[in-house]
Amino acid sequence: MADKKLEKKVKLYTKPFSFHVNVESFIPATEEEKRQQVLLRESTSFWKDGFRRLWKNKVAMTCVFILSIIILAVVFIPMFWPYSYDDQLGVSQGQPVDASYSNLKPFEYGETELSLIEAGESVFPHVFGTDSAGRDYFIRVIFGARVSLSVGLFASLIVLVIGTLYGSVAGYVGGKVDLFMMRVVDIIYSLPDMLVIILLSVVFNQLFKDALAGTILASLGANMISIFIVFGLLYWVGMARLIRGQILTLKEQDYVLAARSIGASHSRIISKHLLPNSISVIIISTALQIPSAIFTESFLSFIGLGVAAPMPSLGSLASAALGGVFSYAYRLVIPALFICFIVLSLNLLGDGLRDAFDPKMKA
Amino acid sequence: MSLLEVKDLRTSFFTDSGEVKAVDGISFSLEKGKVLGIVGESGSGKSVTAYSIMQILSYPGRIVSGSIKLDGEELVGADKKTLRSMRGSKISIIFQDPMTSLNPVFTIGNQLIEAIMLHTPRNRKEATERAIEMITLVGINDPAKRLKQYPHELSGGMRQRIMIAMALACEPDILIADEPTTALDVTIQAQILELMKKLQEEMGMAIIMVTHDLGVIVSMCDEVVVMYAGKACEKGSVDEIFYDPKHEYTKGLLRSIPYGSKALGRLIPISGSPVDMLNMPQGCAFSPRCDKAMKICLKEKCEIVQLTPTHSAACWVNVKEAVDRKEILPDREISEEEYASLKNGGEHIERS
Amino acid sequence: MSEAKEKEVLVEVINLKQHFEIPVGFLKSKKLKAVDGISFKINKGETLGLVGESGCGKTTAGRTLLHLYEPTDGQIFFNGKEVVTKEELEEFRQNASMVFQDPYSSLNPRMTVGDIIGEPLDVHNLYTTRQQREARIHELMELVGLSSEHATRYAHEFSGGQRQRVGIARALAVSPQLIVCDEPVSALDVSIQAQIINMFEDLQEKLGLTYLFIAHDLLVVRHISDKIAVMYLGKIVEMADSEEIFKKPLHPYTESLMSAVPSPDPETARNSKRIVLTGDVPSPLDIPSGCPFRTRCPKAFDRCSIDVPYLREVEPNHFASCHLLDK
Amino acid sequence: MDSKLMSYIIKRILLTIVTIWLIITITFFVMNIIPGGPFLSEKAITQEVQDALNAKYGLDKPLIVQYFNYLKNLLHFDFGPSIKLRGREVVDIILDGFKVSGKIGLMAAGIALVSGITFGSIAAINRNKLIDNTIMVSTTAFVAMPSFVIGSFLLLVFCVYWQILPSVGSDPGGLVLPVIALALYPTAYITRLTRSSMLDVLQQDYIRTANAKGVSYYAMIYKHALKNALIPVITYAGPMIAYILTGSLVVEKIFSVPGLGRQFINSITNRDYPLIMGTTIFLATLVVLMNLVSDLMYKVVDPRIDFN
Repeated sequence: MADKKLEKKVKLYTKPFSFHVNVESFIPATEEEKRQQVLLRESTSFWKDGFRRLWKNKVAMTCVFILSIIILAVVFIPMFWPYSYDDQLGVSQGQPVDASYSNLKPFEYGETELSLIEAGESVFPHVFGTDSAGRDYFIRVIFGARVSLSVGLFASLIVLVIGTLYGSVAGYVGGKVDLFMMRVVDIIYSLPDMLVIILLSVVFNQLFKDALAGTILASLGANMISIFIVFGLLYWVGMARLIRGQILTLKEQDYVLAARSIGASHSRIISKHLLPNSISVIIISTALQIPSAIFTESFLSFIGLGVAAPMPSLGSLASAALGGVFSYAYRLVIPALFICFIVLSLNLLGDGLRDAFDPKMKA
Repeated sequence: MSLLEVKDLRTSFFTDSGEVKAVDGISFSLEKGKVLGIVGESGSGKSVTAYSIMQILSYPGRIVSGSIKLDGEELVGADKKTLRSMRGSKISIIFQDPMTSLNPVFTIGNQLIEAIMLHTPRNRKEATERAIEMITLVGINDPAKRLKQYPHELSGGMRQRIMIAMALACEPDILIADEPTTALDVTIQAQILELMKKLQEEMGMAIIMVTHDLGVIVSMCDEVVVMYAGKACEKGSVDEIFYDPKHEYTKGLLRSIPYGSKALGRLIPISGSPVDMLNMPQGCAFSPRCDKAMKICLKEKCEIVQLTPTHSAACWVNVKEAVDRKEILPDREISEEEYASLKNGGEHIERS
Repeated sequence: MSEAKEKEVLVEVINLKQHFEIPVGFLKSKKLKAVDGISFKINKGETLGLVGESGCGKTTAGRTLLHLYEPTDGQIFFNGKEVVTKEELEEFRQNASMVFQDPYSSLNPRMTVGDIIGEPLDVHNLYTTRQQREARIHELMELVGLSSEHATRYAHEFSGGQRQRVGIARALAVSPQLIVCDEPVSALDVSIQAQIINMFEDLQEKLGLTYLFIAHDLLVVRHISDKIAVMYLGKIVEMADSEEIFKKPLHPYTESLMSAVPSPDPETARNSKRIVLTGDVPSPLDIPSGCPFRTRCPKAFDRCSIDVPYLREVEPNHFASCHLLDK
Repeated sequence: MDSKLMSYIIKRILLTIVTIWLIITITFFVMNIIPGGPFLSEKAITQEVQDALNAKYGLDKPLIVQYFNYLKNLLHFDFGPSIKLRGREVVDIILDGFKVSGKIGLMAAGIALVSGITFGSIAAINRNKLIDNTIMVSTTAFVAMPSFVIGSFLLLVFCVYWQILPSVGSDPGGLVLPVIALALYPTAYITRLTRSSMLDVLQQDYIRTANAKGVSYYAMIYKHALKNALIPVITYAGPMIAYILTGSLVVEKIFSVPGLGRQFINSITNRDYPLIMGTTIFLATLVVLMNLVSDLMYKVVDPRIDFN
């Protein structure tokens, strides 16, 4: 190339600088000086980065705050609240029923309580009043939220475990096994879940009624058990599909091939490469699974297939309130608002987690 | 008057982590029927320059200042209608990835005819005829059948031909080709380059060729703009740039192309890593990687110096050489010895 | 030339085939002949460049060579031995490694650079104490021109070129004899590309490495290879010493491939005449009968659609498969 | 190409048939697990009467025979007689209920699709502006509300406080609230779906191509972007039908609409097993068929299909 060079004397065509030049500035710069020009940015890890983004997300942090308050409330308030969710105030052994305790408006008192107050004793107020059976409504709502939250949590855990296992096996093994496993998923996926849940609840309700009598599970009710079973049977397919897809993409990544090329074992590939890279997707979709489980539970409770009375859930409270909606609208509004707040916060938090940890995964 | 005149164009992307000056004051002009190459590494702002001319920048990018004149008409700040009637009829563009640049849910014919009917007063039938004519022109057989096909049914090379047909259907004055062959295999690249050359000769449009491939520049262009970190560091004819580069970056780039076999000696790479656009050096953006970097390079950006009527570069080395030749006077008289003692180290490795 | 004969052969591949079953439609599948009977040798300390366009099977060939796929047919000899048992494979993995094309997807984003480079050490238990592991990682990082202070950083904090250095350090960790480089510089900018190519050459000299260098960029391959094999649709169509093949390409495909590369030198570009091939590469699912190249070959004649040409030594150490050379 | 499409459709239809068969089978056997049979709850029945009833309904035969009889009858759309509503065929009860539910569901689905796509596109085009934020906030809220909450609130506001609409859904004006209650959630969901897919599409290279061709802004949105953006919306159409059907269980309860949903809930509380089975199978088949239709639609709209 050198010999073909166009030999052309180049002169400054126009003088660019009318001012004089400082010769010292033409001293060659040292390596050190050059290096100072490039600064490597501050080191961050994936988690640190994600949490920083989450921390900056005001909506998500507000949701964390609301959820923490609700969780603290449902865990601790029943411990010191003087009424319990199934206490029918005004009903005591061997005495006539004191009907003045039924349908109290917020901060109203029953007759005996009023006389106590007149006697100068302090009586714990009924913050949300009482229901038609004379039970303190506040603690029923708190208990209902407790039931709804735990159903959401446990159902999601079931979904998480089954879905992740099934999806990762299908994705990792691949081939014919994957083909078969995914056909099964396709079929379950196209079953109308709510109908199957209703159908199975009806059946399990009959089946388990006797078997459960006397055990701790009885207080939850056969319906709850069937909800869990149905979740275990049906709801994992979405998660399984997601995880399988994730594993399939990750499997194609060059770093997995690199691990294979150096002879890494299957367990190492799964634990070091596939799991750490899919964990954010798993967490995010589990977080988004909880509200949908709460939805399902409240829906079933609303149509009378949820928790067994007297155990409340937000859905059954709303359902019960529907009858007296013309006179006691707040009894419908309160549990409904609770559901909305919980579901909304969980949804927004899930979105926040997704934005913070997996910006690519937009649904 | 030049066909296209770009003056001091600045385009920035306003991201969450700060303003990225993707194009930072670039000027060039394009004459009728000429081919101008814009060459640079990834992130140098060459594609953004092309999109700025078309004003099809995607969010969050926008033109900050500068002027783009087409046939004397200012395009920066022009209203939407003017821009729309300019796009596709006066200036057309083809993109790097022919796989994603065609709308997957419409047929080739639909997209081609749409382009034709937008800018010419043809009716549907005439537009279809023109579409068939264009498909034939870009060397695809069985054009009537192609009109009914969807983009995914064609190969990459054919899709790029369709893109070219679409871009040239309204006989624009300027064709901007943004890395048109990067996604294609060499043999297909040769076909596309050959086609573009042939069409340029036949239709006489000017071309702006944006690429990172110096080989493509040589085989297509008359003039070249070399970009680094959003700036045009050197501008000149192909021969000037390739045989007499005057910017250290251009020199480095040319030295690092593998040419010939191992036996001819090692390559001479440019050291260091590409510049971080969010974390730009104070002086010349290339100075941290430059072998000949001087104190002033780290502190101050060099202005563009016109070296011949066609050749210009923004490099302090040229100024220093002018001082050496006594064309520019230093601010104080110094003796030969003192001047020599100032120049320590810094001897540059020349390719033998 | 007589010296070359005495050189030790590290890798010998005989009639290697790699076919995949691709499902098409309902319950039907087709054979994709990604690699269809290739044979070559690589001498110790030398570089074989494998070139071809996308879909020609060069990547599959490299991966099969590393036993990442079970070959459909054929034999692979490494140091004169075939890898059969699990123990032999384990030993082979310590003697052969790989460098990938994409510096982004080839590094696990959840691992630090140190752990990425240290992974082969972990897998093969190549250290006894943590300090030994650490020291080896630092040594490897310095070897590829990275500052060992950066071992605790994550891959996304580095530029493409630096990431590729990490990938190379990982490949070097087991002290291999053979490295399969799958397009290791094609994702990099020209100026960085030169750094990495130089490093490959330095490492080869220093450590006596043998490379199978897969690439589509002929300029790069020419610069780095001792020998070059050109692939088209799963077959090697021509193979010879690097300079020989560039000076005197025998196969029409090689010839057109070389002329298709635009020269970065204006003078050469002006004086050369390009041979432009018509059409696209046929789908590897539908390989033409006879010579696979005949559909695009400017010199094809009757026989090409009937007989399959075989790779043979047309001139000393220069192999090609074309009916035109039979005269 | 076309043979590929055909083979895909055949595969998909086969899968649908298998699913429907599975639903029937599950329903049948699950209902038969329940101890004691359908007449147990009625105390007044003597053993003889019970036997006679069992013989009448074919319940004395082995289960597997009953199963095949049931399958055979289903082929003639014969779901058997209702046990609680004496003298009525299950299929008639279902069809009567479906006339009402279908009308509400269809209206709700139509409203959801039209308004969802419109709002979603408006939000995407005005990304991060006030109108986008308003739409996003309200849809986020609606997505977090179960159908019974929405229904109850509508009831409270329009029937209890303002008293401008009837609370009972049997008369024509009474359909307004149930339809709105049903449509709100899918509307919100489709709005979000359309917005995000529209935003995604607007980033694509082919939109840049359209822009560079000089296509006008509205043509770019409504021709080039919308068709691509609607692909995920179509895939939601199947689940949406399922949502509307199950949602109607609740909404019909709240507004006392004499539809299939209320019928279904009543059949559960009455333990009218043939009716439960019939309704489940009917609704499930409907959902599965809608899924099939939306899947096939999807393949027709998107020509890039990979049929594997």
